[in-house]
Amino acid sequence: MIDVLYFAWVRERIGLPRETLETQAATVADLVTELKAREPRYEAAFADLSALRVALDQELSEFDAPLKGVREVAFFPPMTGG
Amino acid sequence: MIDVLYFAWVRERIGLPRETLETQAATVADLVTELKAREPRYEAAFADLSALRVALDQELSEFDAPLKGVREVAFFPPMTGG
Amino acid sequence: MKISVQAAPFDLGAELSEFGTGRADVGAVVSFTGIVRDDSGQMHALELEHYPGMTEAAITRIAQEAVERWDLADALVIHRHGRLAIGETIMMVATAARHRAAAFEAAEFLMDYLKSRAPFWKKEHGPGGTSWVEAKDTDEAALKRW
Amino acid sequence: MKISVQAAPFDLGAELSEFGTGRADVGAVVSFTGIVRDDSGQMHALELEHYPGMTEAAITRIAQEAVERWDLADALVIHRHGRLAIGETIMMVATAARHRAAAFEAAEFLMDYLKSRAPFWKKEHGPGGTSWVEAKDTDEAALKRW
Repeated sequence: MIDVLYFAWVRERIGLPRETLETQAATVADLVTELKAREPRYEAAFADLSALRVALDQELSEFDAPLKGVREVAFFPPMTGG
Repeated sequence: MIDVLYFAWVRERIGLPRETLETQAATVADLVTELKAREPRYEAAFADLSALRVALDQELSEFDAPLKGVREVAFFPPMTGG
Repeated sequence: MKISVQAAPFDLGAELSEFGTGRADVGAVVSFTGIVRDDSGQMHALELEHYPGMTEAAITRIAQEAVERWDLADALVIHRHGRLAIGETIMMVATAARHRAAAFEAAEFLMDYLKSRAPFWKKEHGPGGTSWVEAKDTDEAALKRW
Repeated sequence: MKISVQAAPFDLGAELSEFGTGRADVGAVVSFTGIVRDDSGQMHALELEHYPGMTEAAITRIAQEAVERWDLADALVIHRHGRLAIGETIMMVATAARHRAAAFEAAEFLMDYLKSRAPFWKKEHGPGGTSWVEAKDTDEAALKRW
């Protein structure tokens, strides 16, 4: 089981802030492929990965990173703080 | 007649903060030559011109600048504010 | 070192009044304050979303890196989230160091990292609805100098 | 624009509380505060001599140049003179601009110029008497970047 969090327009497009999933995905990219296959709103949210960032257990990571041992995955657009 | 002001260690070496002089000096350098000839304390204060700065009517200037029309000359070491 | 992620306003003067004081080795304090700007003349408010938990951790890591790299006597970061009106203070950083160059550099480093590496997202509320602020290439480029 | 040369202490928080506020085009405020440091561990006090009249004129000119060059919404310089204890605030500058890069650059420019072009001279009071602080080559070199 893995917690998946969405922020900013990713959250708005998917329509929920977080969900808990059962997945066999080996990498973040594999998880994205699974999610896109679920529904058009996921397909829309993940259409352009270059416009997205990912954090694994609250640390910025990459889409080819392995998911083994990870409890929390977050997807969001580039940050605009400060 | 010209007002001559001294600051920091220039003031301390010469022993006074300001004086009013009658001078025919054409440039700042000429005025310095006149002053050095007056007394050893002036000679000591003006021994190394590279360690001094000059302002004419409260604007930073150069030692070869003309004195014509100038009412106030100030001599001091490099500034150390801020 | 003080790190705070909060919805409430903060008092810049109060935060700075004691910052970096009481030490004989601090000669320079630099502060930066970010304020809600309205370039279009039509914005109603700015909304800041963040990632609770990760935000504090990311900012703490960035601030610790600044303290070590510039040998800071102290560092302070306050960043707000939620809905803010035009002219309201979004965030502040402060750095205390022996010399001015270190205090300035560390504050700029903190700002560059907060802009692009702390998990905040800005949304503008205007007459035509809302829109997410897009990340600027210049902000990403600013990181390269460190 | 506020320029003040004064013997009295100032309240950093009070000075900054209204600075740059009330305008929709200000997104960034940077402040710098200079504090009396004691590197030797033996200093009793710092004394600042200045050139009344020229000081205000020189600082005003420097600040106006910064306002024009970085299109600042506002600039503030306060510089004290007289005898100051360790830990006391010597001076401050503040800049308000649309973007952070301009606010930071203008504040650093002001500091570099105040260090070497405003007529102040520092004298340290220690156990062995007094000595004038010498100008640093690095301060003169810092001017070259502008």
